Amino acid sequence: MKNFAITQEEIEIQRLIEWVKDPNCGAVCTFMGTVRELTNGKRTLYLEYEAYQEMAEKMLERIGNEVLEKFQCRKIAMVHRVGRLDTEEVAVGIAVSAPHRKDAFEACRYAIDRVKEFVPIWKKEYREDGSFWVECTCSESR
Amino acid sequence: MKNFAITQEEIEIQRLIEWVKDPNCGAVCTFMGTVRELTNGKRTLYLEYEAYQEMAEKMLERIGNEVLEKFQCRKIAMVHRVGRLDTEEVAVGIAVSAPHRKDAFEACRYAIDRVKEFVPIWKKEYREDGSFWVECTCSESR
Amino acid sequence: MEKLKILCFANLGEKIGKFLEIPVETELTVHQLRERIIKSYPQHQHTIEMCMIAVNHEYVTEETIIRKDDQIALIPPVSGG
Amino acid sequence: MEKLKILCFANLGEKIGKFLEIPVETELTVHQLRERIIKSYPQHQHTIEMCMIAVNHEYVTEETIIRKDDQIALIPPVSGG
Repeated sequence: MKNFAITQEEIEIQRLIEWVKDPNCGAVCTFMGTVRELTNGKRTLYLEYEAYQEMAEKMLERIGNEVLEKFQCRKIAMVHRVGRLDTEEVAVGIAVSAPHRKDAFEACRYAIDRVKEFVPIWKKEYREDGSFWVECTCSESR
Repeated sequence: MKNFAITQEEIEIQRLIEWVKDPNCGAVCTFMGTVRELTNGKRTLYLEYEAYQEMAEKMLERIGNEVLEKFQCRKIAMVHRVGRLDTEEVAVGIAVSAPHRKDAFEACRYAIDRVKEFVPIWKKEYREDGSFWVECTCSESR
Repeated sequence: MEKLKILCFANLGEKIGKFLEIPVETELTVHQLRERIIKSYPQHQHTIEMCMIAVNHEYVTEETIIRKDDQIALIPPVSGG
Repeated sequence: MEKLKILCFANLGEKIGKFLEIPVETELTVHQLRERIIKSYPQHQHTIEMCMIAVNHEYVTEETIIRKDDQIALIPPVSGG
């Protein structure tokens, strides 16, 4: 698995952490987007994620490079899963290392915001009463 | 291991993540403070951490409860290691789950700031040219 | 006569298929291509208008000229993460 | 005559030992205790003054009254994380 990847497999955050660990860093921040059971009081059974894989991987890498330029951080890894995901499963994992913690947090948060803004990935939500493609809610859905 | 603990053992962040995972959360943020090799151009060989264990565990728990009250988050786990740590090893691990990512990031960052501010733990730095107890640099040392 | 191949995703992919072929005679812009697709699927005009268009894995503007071997994709509002 | 047991940590623990016993005759405040410790270790006055004092695992003010079974600790500036 590359450190900017779309994958069908379970995301193991520890592997992302191993990628970004660096002797010149004192801080690692990670983010995991997980499948929430209840959204606005409605129960989600599971999600199906679809990606435009080649483009999505290129954009993850571009966001990664942008983050490394913009923040005082060293390394970043970003993986998004596709296919069927049950509640509590990890849909996206990001890990960032930085010499100082402030930069690690800011870089990680910026990275997930960018992912949700324009990486070509979509989720379809399955509920007891039917299914639908989720519209972009980039500002804050998770 | 409790979810607010001082430990001699390696910190496995995955265990903290398992503690905080929650079906009503869409976000998990973690922070790891790792031993940095270079600080202001000086090479660290290793660190020794000492804690006032009973008080430190109580204060971790208090910070955890404060975080849960202050932010829209669900669960938090905080573990600090003591004893000898080599470079790249994890000294402190924090994991926070929240329905939304903004709160997970803010809660996690607040938690580590508080830990560095007043949990009774100290580190002694060993360099080629000697060793010394590190003075508090709460504002931003990592 | 050439055919442009176009990838569709998510709700749009379900509605009109994941791979479209649009016959074209001359060079055209992204804007003109979008109009052509809407003409073929008028009942999905709104969905098509909501899409960004990517050419060779890059989001492009409406004025961009499409070349025959470009990989074109209609990108509905994303919802990853 | 009673003895208060006091825990010391980090640089202070190395300098004056991890467990002190300070004999006291009467009830005293944290401030008075700190003065007593400084009197016993005048060469470490600055280090002792830098410490917070915890009683039963809580940071306390200088006016707090110490009771005989309290667990007292001198807490140098912390550097965890």
